[in-house]
Amino acid sequence: MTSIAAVVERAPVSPGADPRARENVLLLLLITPAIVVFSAFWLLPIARLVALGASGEAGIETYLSVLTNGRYASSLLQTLALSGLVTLTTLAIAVISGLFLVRQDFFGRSALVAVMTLPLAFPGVVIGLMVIMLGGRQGIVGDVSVALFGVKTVFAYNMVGLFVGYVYFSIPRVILTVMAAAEKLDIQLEEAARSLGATPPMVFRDVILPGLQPALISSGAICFATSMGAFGTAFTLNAGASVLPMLIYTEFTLNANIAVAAALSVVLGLITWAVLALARSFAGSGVSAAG
Amino acid sequence: MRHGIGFWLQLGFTLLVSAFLMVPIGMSILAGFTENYFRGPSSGLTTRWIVEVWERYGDNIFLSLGIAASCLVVTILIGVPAAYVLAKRQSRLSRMFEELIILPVAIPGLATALALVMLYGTFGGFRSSWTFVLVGHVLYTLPFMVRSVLAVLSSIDLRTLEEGAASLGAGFWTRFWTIVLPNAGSGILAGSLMVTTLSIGEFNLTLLLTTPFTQTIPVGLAVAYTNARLELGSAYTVLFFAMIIPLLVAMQIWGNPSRTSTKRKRRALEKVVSP
Amino acid sequence: QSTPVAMCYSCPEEWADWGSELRAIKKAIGITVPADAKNSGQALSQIVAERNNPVADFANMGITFGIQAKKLGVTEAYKPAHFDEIPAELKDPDGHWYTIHTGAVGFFINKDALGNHPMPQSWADLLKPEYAGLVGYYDPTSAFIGFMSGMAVNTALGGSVDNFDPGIAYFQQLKKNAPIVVNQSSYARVLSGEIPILIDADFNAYRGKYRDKANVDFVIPKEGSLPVPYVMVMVKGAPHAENAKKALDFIMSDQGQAVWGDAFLKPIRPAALSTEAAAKFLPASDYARVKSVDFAKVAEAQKPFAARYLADVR
Amino acid sequence: MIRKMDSSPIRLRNCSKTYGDGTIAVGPVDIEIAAGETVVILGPSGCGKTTTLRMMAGLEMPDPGGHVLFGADDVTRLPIEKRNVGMVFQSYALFPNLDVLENIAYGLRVRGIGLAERSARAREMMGMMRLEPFAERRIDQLSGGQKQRVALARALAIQPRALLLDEALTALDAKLRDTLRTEIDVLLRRLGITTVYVTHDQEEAMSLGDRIIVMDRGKIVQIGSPREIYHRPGCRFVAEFVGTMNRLPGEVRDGQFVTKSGRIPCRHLDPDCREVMFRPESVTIADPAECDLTGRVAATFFLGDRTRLVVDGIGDQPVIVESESAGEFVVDQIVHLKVRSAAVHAF
Amino acid sequence: MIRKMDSSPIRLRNCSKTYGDGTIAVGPVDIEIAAGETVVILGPSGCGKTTTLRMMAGLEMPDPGGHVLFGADDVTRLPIEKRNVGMVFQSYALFPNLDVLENIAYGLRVRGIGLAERSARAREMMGMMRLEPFAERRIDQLSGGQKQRVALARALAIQPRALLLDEALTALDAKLRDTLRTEIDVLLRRLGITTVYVTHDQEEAMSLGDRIIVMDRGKIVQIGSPREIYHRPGCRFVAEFVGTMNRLPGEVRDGQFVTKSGRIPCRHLDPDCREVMFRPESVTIADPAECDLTGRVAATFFLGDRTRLVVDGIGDQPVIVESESAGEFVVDQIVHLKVRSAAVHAF
Ligand SMILES: Nc1ncnc2c1ncn2[C@@H]1O[C@H](COP(=O)(O)OP(=O)(O)OP(=O)(O)O)[C@@H](O)[C@H]1O
Ligand SMILES: Nc1ncnc2c1ncn2[C@@H]1O[C@H](COP(=O)(O)OP(=O)(O)OP(=O)(O)O)[C@@H](O)[C@H]1O
Ligand SMILES: [Mg+2]
Ligand SMILES: [Mg+2]
Repeated sequence: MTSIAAVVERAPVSPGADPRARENVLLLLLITPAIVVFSAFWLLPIARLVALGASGEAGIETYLSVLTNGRYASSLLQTLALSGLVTLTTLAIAVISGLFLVRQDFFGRSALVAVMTLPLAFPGVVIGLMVIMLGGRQGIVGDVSVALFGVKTVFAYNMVGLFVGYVYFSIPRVILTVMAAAEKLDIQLEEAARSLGATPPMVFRDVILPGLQPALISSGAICFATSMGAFGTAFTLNAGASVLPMLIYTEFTLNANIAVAAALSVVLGLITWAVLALARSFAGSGVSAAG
Repeated sequence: MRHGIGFWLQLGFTLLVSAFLMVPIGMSILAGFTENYFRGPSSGLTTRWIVEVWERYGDNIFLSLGIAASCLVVTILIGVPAAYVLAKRQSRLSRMFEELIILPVAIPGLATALALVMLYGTFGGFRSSWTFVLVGHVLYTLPFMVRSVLAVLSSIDLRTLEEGAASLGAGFWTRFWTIVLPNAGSGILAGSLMVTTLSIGEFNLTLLLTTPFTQTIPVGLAVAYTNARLELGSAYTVLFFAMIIPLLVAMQIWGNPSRTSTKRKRRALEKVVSP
Repeated sequence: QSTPVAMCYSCPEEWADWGSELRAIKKAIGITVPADAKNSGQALSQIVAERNNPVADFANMGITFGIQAKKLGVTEAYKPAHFDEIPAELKDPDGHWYTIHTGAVGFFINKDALGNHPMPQSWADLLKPEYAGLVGYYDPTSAFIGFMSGMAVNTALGGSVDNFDPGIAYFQQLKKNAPIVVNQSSYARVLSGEIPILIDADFNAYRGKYRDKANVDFVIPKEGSLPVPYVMVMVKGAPHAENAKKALDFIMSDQGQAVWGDAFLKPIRPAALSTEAAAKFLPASDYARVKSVDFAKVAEAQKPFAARYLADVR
Repeated sequence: MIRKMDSSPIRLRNCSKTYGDGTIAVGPVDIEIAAGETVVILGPSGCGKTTTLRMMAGLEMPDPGGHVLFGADDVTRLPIEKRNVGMVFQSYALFPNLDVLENIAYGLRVRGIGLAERSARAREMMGMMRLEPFAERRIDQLSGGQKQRVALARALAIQPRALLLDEALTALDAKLRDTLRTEIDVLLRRLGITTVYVTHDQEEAMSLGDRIIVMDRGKIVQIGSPREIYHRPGCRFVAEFVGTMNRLPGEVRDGQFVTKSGRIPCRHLDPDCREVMFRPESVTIADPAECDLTGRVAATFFLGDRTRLVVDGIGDQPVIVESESAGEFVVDQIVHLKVRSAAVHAF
Repeated sequence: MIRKMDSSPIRLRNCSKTYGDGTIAVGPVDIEIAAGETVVILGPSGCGKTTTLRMMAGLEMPDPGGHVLFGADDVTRLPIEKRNVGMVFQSYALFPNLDVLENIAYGLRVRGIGLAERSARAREMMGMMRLEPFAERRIDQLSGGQKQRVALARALAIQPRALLLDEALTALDAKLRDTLRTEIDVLLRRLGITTVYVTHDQEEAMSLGDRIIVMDRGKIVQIGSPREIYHRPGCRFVAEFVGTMNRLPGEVRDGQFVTKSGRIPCRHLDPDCREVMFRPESVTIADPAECDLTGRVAATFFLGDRTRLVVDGIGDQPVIVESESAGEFVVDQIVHLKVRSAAVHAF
């Protein structure tokens, strides 16, 4: 695109010109709609949002309040901790089941794969209902715990509920990435390690995990970013304003505290973006929020 | 003894995870058809909740479908050409653009929605029309279309194919229509499934963009969950599943452009024949 | 649009039977008003955010929010039919806000979900460990009913609009019972047993008991409680102002007010309450514990109370 | 520096392999490889070479009844990690997360050998393979030939009982393959390690093997020295697979093989023979007077040290002739050929 | 059926190519190719072969000052789609969305030729290439060799003014490459089309080209017939790149080249010469009495029709000897070599 822009400036389009120049103009034409839509509806509004964040009574310090205000800071910390935990749990599940599903061939395998990836595009609100079904007052876990211990376990409406919900919607995404990576693992590497005397745990540690590492980093980063921004589940579970997106929503809709909401959004966006960027620098390209 | 203990342990674990994913779906479907969920299925099965949802929220469903279809058209119209350009010109700027368009997905949807409301909320009828929701959905789904088309185009050595066509006398547009688009087909299909599915299910962005007149399914679901009987919310969920699960299944079949139907065979072969 | 419409914020399908009211509006005057699930606080914020390009025409909110809305200058004065019949302390003299019905704060209890536990009778009962995980209340910083719940317990336990200590202490203690704090109207979740005890308005409980025939009941706590007047405001610059006025007039009409009565609210025009509806309320002796207050002062207390709550409870 | 290694003879007894999906990849085969010998398994794609090698390695179990013996030990049920064999894969299978030194030392590391000793031993291997300058390189910073040498060094570092190579040079370009083939050959001979080398390239097989095992569709069709395989192919398949063969249809009459364009004097043929075969180098350009066959040059290829003629009009397929004579042939020229009759095969 | 095609001579005049990032891929070159001639551009990877070909095709524009001429037309600024050249790519670049027939007919389709006529012409091409049975096949259902032939048919179907092939056979395996090389050669000669063939494989270059252009680091280092290139390499680079060369250090004394293990009589050498080169086939195994050099066999490779000896102890690198004699040499045997002195090169 450098070349597109440069060429458009430099070279008038005439039949005798470099054939490439004409092509560059056509290409520029093709990408223009996307650029226009994106600039008008995302870049511009976001720029305005960043400005809004500094427009409140506290001015630019609104941004700092995210760290200095105890409630905001603790919410941020909670969100970070929750997302981190969700990421690690999901990765562990995905590695165990993903490797299993890729490596083993048995009756019902593809059905299991379908099951594991089915909730891929469930919106957060629906996940909320799933958590209620699992851990609500009438949830299956409560029923089982009453039957077993005589105590009703209800976790849907606290952090545990959020954790369960986030793991629920992270599993399909992460497992897909891990399975794709596992499929590309070079079996010969494992055979080579074994031929050199490595036992199965050593093969896992020295060959499989390093082989999966880029996929784990990238899908982990996506999982983390999604958890940071997830909102529907928290909304459905009504888990107060304990996670940052809920807090932003509350600040905006309840307290009409638009500057703070904007500032919090920008900070949240920056953190997620930074995590993704960091992961990319470790794992190479391919780290994006693609599902 | 074909399988060792490790196999059974992993199978058990995987089944447990599947149960974790599937049981609540089953329960919510059951709830959607139960007279009184608190008393359980013994209170009788009924379709009255479904009927009530249809009466109450039928509009949401049609609105969501309309928005998803429009979103699909827009992302194809602007996303496919963009993906083609990105596939053809690998420069720092094009990579930057690729990065940028992912941001609405990467950063929390609430931020994007807030930004849209703050900047365009004051534009006459735009704010209260469904196109306002559409804009959000286009931003959110565009990268999926672009990436899936781009993935296919990058995997087919587009440059050489086009050079081949050019050597046979095909100009820019001829190449675009006869070579580029047909070969991007699987990517467009995969992207389309993704875009439709995501648009139907989008909530994070949508909540702030809707008005009571432009409520989409997930927003309606959220209201039903917090506001209405569990049975009603579940019945609504059943309708939602009925729409989204076929799409998800289609996505598993056609959604991954790099996987072919002979994948299994190939895998078996790859075990012995080196890559 | 072919059919005439008006937009209301905070008219939830399942709250105070707005569903029936909206259907009655549609039937009587042909204006479509979609249900909207925001609570009072959300509605006000949204109206403020949209002040340059209003989306809503009118809104239903708790009285204190109505008072605030006027202060923020987002309301339009409108005196609907029968405006004069509204008691002076329950309306703005110019009609920026005016009460359409009232209720009272108490415990909305699902007896099935309560299991073997006895019905709680007092604010103090809710603190007992046996109610752990069974109690829910509306977020006092957000929903009007939530704020009024907070003020009710605060007043009942000896606090005032200047002294929040008893109320705040109460919520701190209640935390041990892991209460479910909700934002949106949660009528259905009590009915489904998801929330066995919800600090809520009386009319929701009656509706569950009589209309939906659920095994639910309402208790006005021993230590006392407060009323919850709900007001309508018309949004400044409403896009469908004419339709909105017609709808607001209808809400104050005999027919409109009767809907509230049938939904077990106390309509602001008492005449609209049928005798059979009146018979289903708790006895007057119980309602004697519901003491009215100066809502202007209560409105003043809203921000500081929310701040205390955020700082000390959450 | 370079020690002779202790190495085992390898025996496959009655080994067949049926895959899960029912494919019989290898019919029952018996193979004996002496200690220190280099044996090449040669055959077309899919004939079961890799499967055979993998049974030796312990990566596949033979069907019941089959046995794999290393010397006197029956290792049939021993997994590869306990067999102490060195393997070299076509794609090298080097660990991308380790550098060259770490790759070579990996087998020693999993054996629990201390850092100092394993570095020393790995460096010794690197010396042998002339890899010292690359010790700290990442794998993707190596050329194909260097990777190949690392793979070999890694396999040898554990002092395996046998070395198994699967198409180990196929991924390299022709010139490099040639060089490395020489290197490997010299090295294996010095180390005296039992080696099994799998390839579908007959040139490679002939230049590396003490003996060649030719396989076809899961069966062994000939075992012999390269010379035997080349000069005395046991069947038509081997004759055609190894080297270039000309085919000529015709019939036997009066001790001569009569074709449409001439006759080849051949006493040893079966009277029913309908087709004969001979190699390009068994044909010479002759005087018209004493020629056997006459044809027309369709193409000439200058190969540097030789010239290849493609001659039309003799049989139904062109006859390939190779001659060292620098004589210049032009297309469409008529040539006269004489076939060395002792080198004529028929099956 | 097969017609001679109208084809143009091609000329590059003062063409150089500098890429956007400053890489000078091709220094200014001048090339003249006669109509109907087959020219091979040969050189190591990265030397600029592809770039040169792409300038001819119109896929790259030469730097200012360079000109590409097709006959009398200056086509420098004409994009490829207007040049009417046939191209065959290493990866074939067949259109996966079209079947074989449609691929071959594509060039006719974009020229607006009606369905009936273009099918007829495409089928004619398929006949020529023996592709009839595959007309309706999808591209991914073809073997490598079939794809190759489709690519060629597609390029020829438009009756191009010139045919440009970039490493067109590299992706195939050795045996198939050999066969196709013959086919292509026969075909090109019949069609009489101007052909430029790019390869890094010297064997391919020698067998296909009327003339070979050897390139090194963006420059042309020699142009000549295959024989010239092989027997009279113009510089050290060409000598080493084409065929196998032995190198021997030493010095000239009394009209002889003296090395550490013997002396080669050589009258024509420069007295300052410190190294000589000669090809394996210029060496013969000789009697000890009349030998020039003496060494020890390090390895032997039976190549079917020849045997290759790797001989140590003569120079600092082993000397490669090829002999047709079936004599069996064993490793460590002492051999005596005689070098044909006319074939000794020095640079
Ligand atoms: N895991 C497997 N499952 C089923 N069939 C297999 C498997 N591995 C190999 N085969 C089949 O077994 C036969 C022999 O395969 P093998 O890999 O041993 O052949 P090969 O001689 O090594 O071929 P190549 O030269 O192509 O590597 C082939 O027909 C192959 O398709
Ligand atoms: N688009 C480009 N931008 C920058 N440099 C390039 C480009 N294309 C080629 N080069 C460089 O130009 C030089 C010549 O490249 P070219 O592709 O012509 O070589 P080649 O002889 O065809 O090599 P190979 O045998 O590997 O195909 C190389 O150094 C290459 O890295
Ligand atoms: Mg194999
Ligand atoms: Mg090239």
